[in-house]
Amino acid sequence: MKGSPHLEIENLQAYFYASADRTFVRAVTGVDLCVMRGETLALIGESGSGKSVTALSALGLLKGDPGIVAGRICLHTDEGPRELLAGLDRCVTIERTPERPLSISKNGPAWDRQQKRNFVGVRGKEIAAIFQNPRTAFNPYLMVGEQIVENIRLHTPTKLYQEAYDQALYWLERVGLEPAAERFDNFPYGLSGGMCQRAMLAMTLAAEPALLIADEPTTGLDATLRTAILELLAELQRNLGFTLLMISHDLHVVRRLAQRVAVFYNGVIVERGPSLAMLSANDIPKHPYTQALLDAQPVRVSPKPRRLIALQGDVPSPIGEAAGCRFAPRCTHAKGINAKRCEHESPPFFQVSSDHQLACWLYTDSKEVSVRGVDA
Amino acid sequence: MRTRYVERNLDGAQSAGQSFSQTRRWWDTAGIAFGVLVFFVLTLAFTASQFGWLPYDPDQADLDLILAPLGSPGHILGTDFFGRDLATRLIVGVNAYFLPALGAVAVSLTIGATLGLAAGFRGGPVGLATHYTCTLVEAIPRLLLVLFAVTVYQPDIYHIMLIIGLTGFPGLATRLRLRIRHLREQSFFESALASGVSLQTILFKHLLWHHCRPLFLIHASQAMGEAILFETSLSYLGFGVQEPTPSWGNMVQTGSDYLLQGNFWPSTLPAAAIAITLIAFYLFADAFERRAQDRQNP
Amino acid sequence: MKPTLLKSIVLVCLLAAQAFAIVSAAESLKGTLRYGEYGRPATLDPITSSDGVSLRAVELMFDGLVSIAEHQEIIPALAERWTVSNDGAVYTFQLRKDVTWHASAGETLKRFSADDVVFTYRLMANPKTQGSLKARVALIKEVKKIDDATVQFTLSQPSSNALALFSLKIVPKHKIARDFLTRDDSFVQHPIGTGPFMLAGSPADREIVFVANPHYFRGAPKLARVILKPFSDQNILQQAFKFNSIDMIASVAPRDLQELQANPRIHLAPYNTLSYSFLGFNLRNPILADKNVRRALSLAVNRPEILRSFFNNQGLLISGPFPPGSWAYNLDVQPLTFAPDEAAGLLKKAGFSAGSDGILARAGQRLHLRLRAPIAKENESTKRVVLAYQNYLKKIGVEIKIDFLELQAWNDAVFNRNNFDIMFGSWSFDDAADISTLFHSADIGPWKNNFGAYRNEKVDKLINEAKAAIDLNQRRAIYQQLHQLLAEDAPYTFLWTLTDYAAYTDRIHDVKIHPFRFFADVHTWDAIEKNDANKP
Amino acid sequence: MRIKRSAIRPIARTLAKELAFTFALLVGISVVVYAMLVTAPNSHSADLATARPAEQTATPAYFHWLAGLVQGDLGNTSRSGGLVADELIPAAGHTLFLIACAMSASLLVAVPLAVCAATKRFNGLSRPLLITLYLSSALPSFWLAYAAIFVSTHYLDYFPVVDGTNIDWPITALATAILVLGSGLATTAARELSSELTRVLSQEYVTAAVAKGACLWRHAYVEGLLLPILEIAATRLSHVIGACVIVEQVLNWPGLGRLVWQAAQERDTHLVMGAVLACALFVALAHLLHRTLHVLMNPRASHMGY
Repeated sequence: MKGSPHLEIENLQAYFYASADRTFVRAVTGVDLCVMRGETLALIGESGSGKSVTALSALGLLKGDPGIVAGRICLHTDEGPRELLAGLDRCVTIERTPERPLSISKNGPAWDRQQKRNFVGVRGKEIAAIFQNPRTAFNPYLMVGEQIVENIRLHTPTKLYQEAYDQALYWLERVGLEPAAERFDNFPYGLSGGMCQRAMLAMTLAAEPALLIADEPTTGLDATLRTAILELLAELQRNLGFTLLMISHDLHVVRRLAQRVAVFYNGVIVERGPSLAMLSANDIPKHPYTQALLDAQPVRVSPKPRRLIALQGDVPSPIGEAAGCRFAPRCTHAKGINAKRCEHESPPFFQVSSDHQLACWLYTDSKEVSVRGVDA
Repeated sequence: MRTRYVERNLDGAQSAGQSFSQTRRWWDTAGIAFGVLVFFVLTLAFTASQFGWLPYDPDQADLDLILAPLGSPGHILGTDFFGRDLATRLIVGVNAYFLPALGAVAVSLTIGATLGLAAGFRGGPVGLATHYTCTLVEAIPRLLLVLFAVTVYQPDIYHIMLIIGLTGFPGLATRLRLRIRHLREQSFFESALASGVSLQTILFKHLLWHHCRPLFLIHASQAMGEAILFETSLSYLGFGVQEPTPSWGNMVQTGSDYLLQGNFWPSTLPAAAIAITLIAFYLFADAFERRAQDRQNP
Repeated sequence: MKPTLLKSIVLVCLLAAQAFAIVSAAESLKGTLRYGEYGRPATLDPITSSDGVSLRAVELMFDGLVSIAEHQEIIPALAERWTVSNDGAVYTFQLRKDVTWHASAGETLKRFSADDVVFTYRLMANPKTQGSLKARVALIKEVKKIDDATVQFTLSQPSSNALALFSLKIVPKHKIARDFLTRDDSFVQHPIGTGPFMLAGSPADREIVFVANPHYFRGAPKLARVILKPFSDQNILQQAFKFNSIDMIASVAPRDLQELQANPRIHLAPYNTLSYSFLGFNLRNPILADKNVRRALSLAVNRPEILRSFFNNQGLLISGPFPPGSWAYNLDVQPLTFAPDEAAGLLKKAGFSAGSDGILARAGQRLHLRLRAPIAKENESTKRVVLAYQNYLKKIGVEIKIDFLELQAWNDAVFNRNNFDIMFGSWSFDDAADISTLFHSADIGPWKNNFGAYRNEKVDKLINEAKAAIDLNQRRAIYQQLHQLLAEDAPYTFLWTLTDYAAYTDRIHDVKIHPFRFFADVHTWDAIEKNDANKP
Repeated sequence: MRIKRSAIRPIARTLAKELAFTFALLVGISVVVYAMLVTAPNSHSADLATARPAEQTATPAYFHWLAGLVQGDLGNTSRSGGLVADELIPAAGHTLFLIACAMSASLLVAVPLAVCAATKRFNGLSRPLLITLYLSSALPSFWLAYAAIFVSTHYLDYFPVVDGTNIDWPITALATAILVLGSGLATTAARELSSELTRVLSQEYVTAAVAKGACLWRHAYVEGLLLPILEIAATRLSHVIGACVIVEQVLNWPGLGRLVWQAAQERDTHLVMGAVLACALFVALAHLLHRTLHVLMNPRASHMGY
């Protein structure tokens, strides 16, 4: 099974309508992504670049109007593939003609019902998630243990309370929360952030999910705890073999955990490839943005002292349409001869090695693989 | 139930037949506009009655034209049980609320602001004391308190309105306390103090004026509505504004004597006036509240 | 489609409820008279109660030694017959021997005897007793039991009309522990009497049920039960009557008369109470001390118009201080006419001239008067009259400021603090038509009836003479003189006496309403059931 | 609900605090009422407050009065001379019954409305209903009651007022009363509930619960429905009692409201005082009950101050 696709996302587009200005916020404009079974894929990028929107779309939890407007998400389960966005085209119509502005019409309630059908048996079992702030992700009115028991009884054959209780204790111990019986009775407010995230892992993994989405699981934690949690996550993944889709700002973390990386910038993926290759400072071709990310990263052991280079300029507003490369205004290479092309034409993906693609006009000599996105 | 989202044409040219999904924002604007309009009309009526710009003398009875129906010649809105012009009395009836109700609102705003500020800023025992005061005041039903006051003091309507004002503050105090406490938790004071602003400026200018202004407006419009309803209830019980001075409340009350016989205009008109005013105030408060929330967390 | 569905659901529910109500009502309504009152009775004993609702209910349960028939003749009640000594000072009553007190189930019947009569009168004379009727016993010097069936009263001074005093209701000695009665006595909560109906339950109940007294000495009542239903809203009371929730209302609001008259199912019974309405002047105000001003204010009011517009002409204009149904009323004195010009002339004569704002003024003082009116009951007609008065006076340049006060506050302002210029009120009289306290200068003071501080030596003298007069004719002559005098002197603007209408449905038969003791003949009334009794 | 043993102590401590608070509240109420009695210009009311003890200083007089109250001695009505308590208790029973009916009915309407509004479902049905409620809550309640009676008598041929006989089956009167009393309550409840629900539904823990495939309502109902409902019921009680004064007048409901109005007209200070104290007691007890349930249901409550 290993090596086969687990989650395929094709041309995902999600917009939000800013009613005040009557414009669309283009959260994600044509994302293509494939998560392989058993691997760890990291999504990196700045805030607002569309990582979380992509992850939430896979969970069917994206809120807002109109939300997902196009795309395909396919989840490969043991029973076969499942289209998680099935029926989207029936609920959404996109009209765009050169003389009229973009108009999207969406049957929200129908889509909600459709989503519900699409996700029967998926959430928690096939795809589970842990969130950035574990303390607000736990229900404050229920004991931590009760919530684990609930998850166990929902998703595993264990239905008896007592059995589920024992399993919950086992999982609590497994993630290092001891004494488990006491932790079971804790309310979320009674646990520290690190303990909460452990409990969260216990709860999520107790359901034995096939795919785990971890949305910046360590951002809210201290540096020391961060490592411990990541170690735990890595260890659990090794032993349980679930697929991990991780969102992170932290390139160190990504390098440590992820096999592959996808770099988001302003609603599109600009580069995807193996993490070790992409995130090391060697001479492998990189997207200028990835390079900029690396340059802004302090390096623990560096051969020679190096100045951190902050990226100049701001992320272009996701509001309104953008022609050309999204990164062009900030790109150091988009000067001179390239400038015109960078500013007016959207770059397609270019294959630089077997599993490494990037979208930049710098690499026009490489093989073009795909052109996607309504904006193209 | 399809919702249509249309982007603004970037050239600014609007194509024909566009429909917008924008409802809430529109409603909020409409609510605020409606509230302002009603307040404007009320002020106009108040001015008119102060300067005597009235179609008739509000006390002038025409015994031959008792209970004239709607649209009678000369009396567009008809006459009451005493042959007095209803339109005139509706206009003059505003007087009964304008000053007493505004007074009540002012009293409750002052007390509420002081207590809310103290409790939110200080917390601890002061917060407990404020909570106690608010709960105490809310524990005694206001109408019963007024009836009790009527029994022991025999107050007139101005004093009754004063009681209503004095007991109207808990809502504001509580909301203000929560708001200020929320700000305090966000290190609002520390950052302001650190930037060298004096405490007074922080309290009154930043806190009360910039952050809590919507709360005051919301409370004022709600309290105004409450005062009007109170006067109406008291009129029914016989303790409100007394004839011949018209108030909407006593107009509803005297008119309702004829309602069950089918003459429902004399009471329905002022009742509708009350309802429209109240709804305007409520909508205004609601819209304003949402606006304020949007501004705080867009 | 939706509203229809909703409406039909509501209808089905209501019909079910109604069906239930009919079934249970038909069961329980047999021989029952339900009458509605505006307001609850305070107490149901004859001594401490004073409001109209209570007094009507008291008629159901108690009797006096004598009773007063419709045209004010004295007829026997608990006393079979009586003798009066030649000097008119000693009254000896022979009591009936077949009268028993109400008894609850299991209690043995207790016979009514002379002891009860003596007890009652002594109780009334006791200064600790609360009550509004104590003036009745002021004249009685001594009461003495001769034997079980004979009582003798000695009056402190002979009186022509003394017999009427003995209509006082008798209370049972064996139920009252002390020799005085206040409202906290247990008897007040559980009163019993000798009358046609006895109280079942307590006066504090939401509805007060009286059941027939089978041992009533004038014959057992035909009605099995009488139920008093208090209402707190007069409009609702009228509606309840229209919708058969009650069978009788004691007094119909003038605005409902026409509608009820048109209803064939409803009978209206007019009765004239001995009462009249008036506007009283406070003569402490120097402006009103001037007789011309008072007369002018009276002449400026178009009383026939008010009577026509507001009361459907259901009343009679009066000219003087006696109710027109009374023997003392002087029919020769004509009611004042509506003469605004004459009024204006009188005011001019009194030194008033029109000011800049159209209001008359004298020596810089505007003719501005404060009128206080009660709004407790019947507030609507009071309101109309007072507002009309204000309008009439405005036309001749007199400014009236109206204060409506609830009854208690009004009583306090008028009778205690005398804080008013003009008051609107009405007097109700019993058969004695005694106006001596209203105009005698000795009755000026807090809580006294001459609230306007009216002082006229001639009137004082005539009142004193009338009190001393034994002969009814002589007394009538004096009263007629008094009537004329007061009509001219105008301490009040005498307005009118109104015809009250009782209304009852055709369930109730043989109704005879006593003008001022509503239920005096209730034992002859009857209720006949019809199948559709619950349909309006 | 399972309560952790170690949580019992803070909960008990919080409850004890709430009890003390309620006690202080009751004392405060009695002080307010007493102060009003003492400062009354009307000699009768002042007598009531000061007449009991031999010594005329204010403090002991208050305690004598309070001792009387605690023993249930509210004095006698000046109207009928009966004990105030005897009149108050049945009337209070009727009023509480009415309030209980009106509250449950309006919550029955308000909860689905709020859920619809918060989840943006069935807008076509819930919006007009909400607007109707809004409108009716802005109308003077006695006018509304009159209008209801008018409609009932003229179009349904039924007279929906308690006249005494049908008190034991006062379905129609109850329906009218609920309509009038409940419209305002339902409006407030629907508004507050829907804003609270909207807030709770966007909480991260609710999203997380959905993400793990659990039932949304199992996680959202405590904070989104139960606690706000409790809060609304406890805080609106005082308003509803006030509204009862009017409704009972019109519908002739033999409750506290009608009693207190009659007493106010007759300046029956004892009775009005008794009614005010009784209502305040109900409100204070409702407050205590609300706090107790809140502390039991919300594990964080015992760790929060004012």
